[in-house]
Amino acid sequence: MRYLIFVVLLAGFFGLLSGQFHNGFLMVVGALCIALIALISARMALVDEESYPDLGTWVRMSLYVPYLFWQIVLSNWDVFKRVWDPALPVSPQLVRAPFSTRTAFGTVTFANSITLTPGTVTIEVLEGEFLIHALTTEAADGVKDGSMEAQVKRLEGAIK
Amino acid sequence: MEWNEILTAIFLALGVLISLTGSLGLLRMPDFYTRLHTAGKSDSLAQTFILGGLIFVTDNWQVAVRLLMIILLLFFTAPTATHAITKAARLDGLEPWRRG
Amino acid sequence: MYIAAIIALLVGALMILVRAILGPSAYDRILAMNAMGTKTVVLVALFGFASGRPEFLDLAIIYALVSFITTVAILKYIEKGRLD
Amino acid sequence: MTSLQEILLVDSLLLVLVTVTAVAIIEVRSLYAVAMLTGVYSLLMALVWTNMHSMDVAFTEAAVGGGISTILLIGTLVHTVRDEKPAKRRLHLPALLVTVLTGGALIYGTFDMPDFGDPKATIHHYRVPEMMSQTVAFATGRVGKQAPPADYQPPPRMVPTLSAEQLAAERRRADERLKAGDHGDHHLHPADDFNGHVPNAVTSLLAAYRGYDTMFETTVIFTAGVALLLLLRRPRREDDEDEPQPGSEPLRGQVILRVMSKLFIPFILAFGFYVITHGELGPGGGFQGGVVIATAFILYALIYGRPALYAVISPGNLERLAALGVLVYSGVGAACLLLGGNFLDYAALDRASPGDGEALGMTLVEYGVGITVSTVMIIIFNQLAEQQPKARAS
Repeated sequence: MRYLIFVVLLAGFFGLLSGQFHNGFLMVVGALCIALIALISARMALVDEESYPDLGTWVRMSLYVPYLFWQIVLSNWDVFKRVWDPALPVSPQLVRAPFSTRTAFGTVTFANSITLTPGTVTIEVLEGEFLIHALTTEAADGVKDGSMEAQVKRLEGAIK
Repeated sequence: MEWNEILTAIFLALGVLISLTGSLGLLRMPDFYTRLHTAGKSDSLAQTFILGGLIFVTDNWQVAVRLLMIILLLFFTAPTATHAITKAARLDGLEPWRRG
Repeated sequence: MYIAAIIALLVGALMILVRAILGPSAYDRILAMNAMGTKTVVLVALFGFASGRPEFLDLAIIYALVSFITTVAILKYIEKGRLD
Repeated sequence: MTSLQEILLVDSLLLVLVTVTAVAIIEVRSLYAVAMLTGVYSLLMALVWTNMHSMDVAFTEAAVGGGISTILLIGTLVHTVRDEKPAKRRLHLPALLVTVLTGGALIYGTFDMPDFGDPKATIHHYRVPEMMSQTVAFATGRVGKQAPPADYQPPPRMVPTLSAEQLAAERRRADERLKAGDHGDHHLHPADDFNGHVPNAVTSLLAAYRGYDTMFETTVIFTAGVALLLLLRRPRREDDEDEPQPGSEPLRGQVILRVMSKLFIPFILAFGFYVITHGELGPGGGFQGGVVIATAFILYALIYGRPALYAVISPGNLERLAALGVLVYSGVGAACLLLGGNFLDYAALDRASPGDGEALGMTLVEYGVGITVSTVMIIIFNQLAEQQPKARAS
């Protein structure tokens, strides 16, 4: 099942790039390429629950992305104001923020979301907590209040 | 100008403004860790605006798909790259700057 | 419109370049290189649209896909002192 | 449309950026910083090529400069030190003289060149209008050969293989099919000249017109790989296997990098294969695609360690594949010869439909190039990574 999603994703990527659906020759070559990539990926053991989660997660991802995008816009506005401010009002600090995501994919999504929102960068993923560099105190508090974590947990879905 | 060109122009202007802010931040911020905040991330929003804005002026689905693809890919790879640099810097013993 | 955006972004690239040359630490330079990579993606797309040949976008995809590998290599070099 | 002044402004900005970076690369003493600045330089050069519309060169610059060259530079840093020795600064008069003279001669040479953007320049006549008109990708919605501009006169030395009537009939047929909605099948165009079937003029130049040249370029890359193996390979000993090599274990505690690379390696591979497969349709081809594929393998080696890479593909197989790529290229040439054509005359592969033959031949050749380039890149990375870092200890 996981492998099927993987191959569909890969074939979709290749097909969208190519777009030559009427050209039989290129379609055959494309199918051979997909098969070869699937073989290489199997040999490398790339396809597992860490990187290619179940279908449900991908579906819920489409809800998560708009939320994340809005967060990015909001915090960009904050950084925007500070960069143009002559006084440069920043108070950088290192903070540790606990996380309780269960899956590796969820943890990575969470960590990357923190990095994507300006004002906070995930430096390290430790046991059960992130080491975060925050540009301002407000940004640091923003991570710890847990609203983004709740969204990521929704992305992970029910416990299996 | 057609409506879609105006829309694109607005998006481009927004994107360029954000991008310039990021570049300015890269110059103004006091140390590496603070520069990260402006450089890597403002750019990811800026490229979303610029590439997203370009979608309005193309009537070719393959171009639109490529633009969307680039936006999506950068949303995955940009934070990964930022994380890798930061971690390398920390391992190398670069200390964060503190005010005062 | 496109040209105006390109010129503005090139000015931004100049600022990044100043940071890349000033440093002071190697990581500032890596960061500048990374920022320049994102700029290049956008600029390539804009060049393509400005000249009416949007197939330039394939080039932007390459950068979007592979540019983060350099940073992985740097991390590995710092952590292990070697690349394998 | 964009005016000449705007283009000049963009060009001058790019020139300033590139020059400043180049000077910085020479001046900065930290090799680590130089590696990064080289990356910036390569990014800027890709922009310069893009600005000049030389897509394939920009593509190569992107594929090589975007990932692999900086990695290889860092690999070189492993074997040396992080800082250059401070150089003695003194004026070397003969060197200055030679540089000034060469620069002056080059600038003097540009006086003979046509003005920038001059429509009367030779480059805008001769074969170029026809070739440009067939370099159309998906952007126009009409993949395949387009008719040359209405006022275009083919140069007298070029004799089409079909007569004028045959050519006109073929063109009419193609246009009818296009009108009927049969877009993009680039094989329906007539074999009126050496590159009548390949939308990307650069690929047809490289693979057909300059096919020998490209074949020997592939051989040069193969030779470079062999030479590097001979120079850098550690002598293998019997007890080498069970002795754990320092630093060869995977990166630990890197959940982000591990998950993301697992997610991305297949897509990088897919993009590399796409570039090779569609080399005749859009920018790119075997060289660029091969480098992208190699990047995916190198990323795997970076995350999981080189032994893991060897478990996926053994060094011996890598070397065999590198040779196989050259063999594929020359083999296609030989097949054309056996089927009654000239060496690398792809039309001979499919007499009934020469266009399909050319498409098949070029795709095969691109794959040959791609196999050699990607495996040689991986070999270079492996050899750089393998040697013990001696210089660093001192």
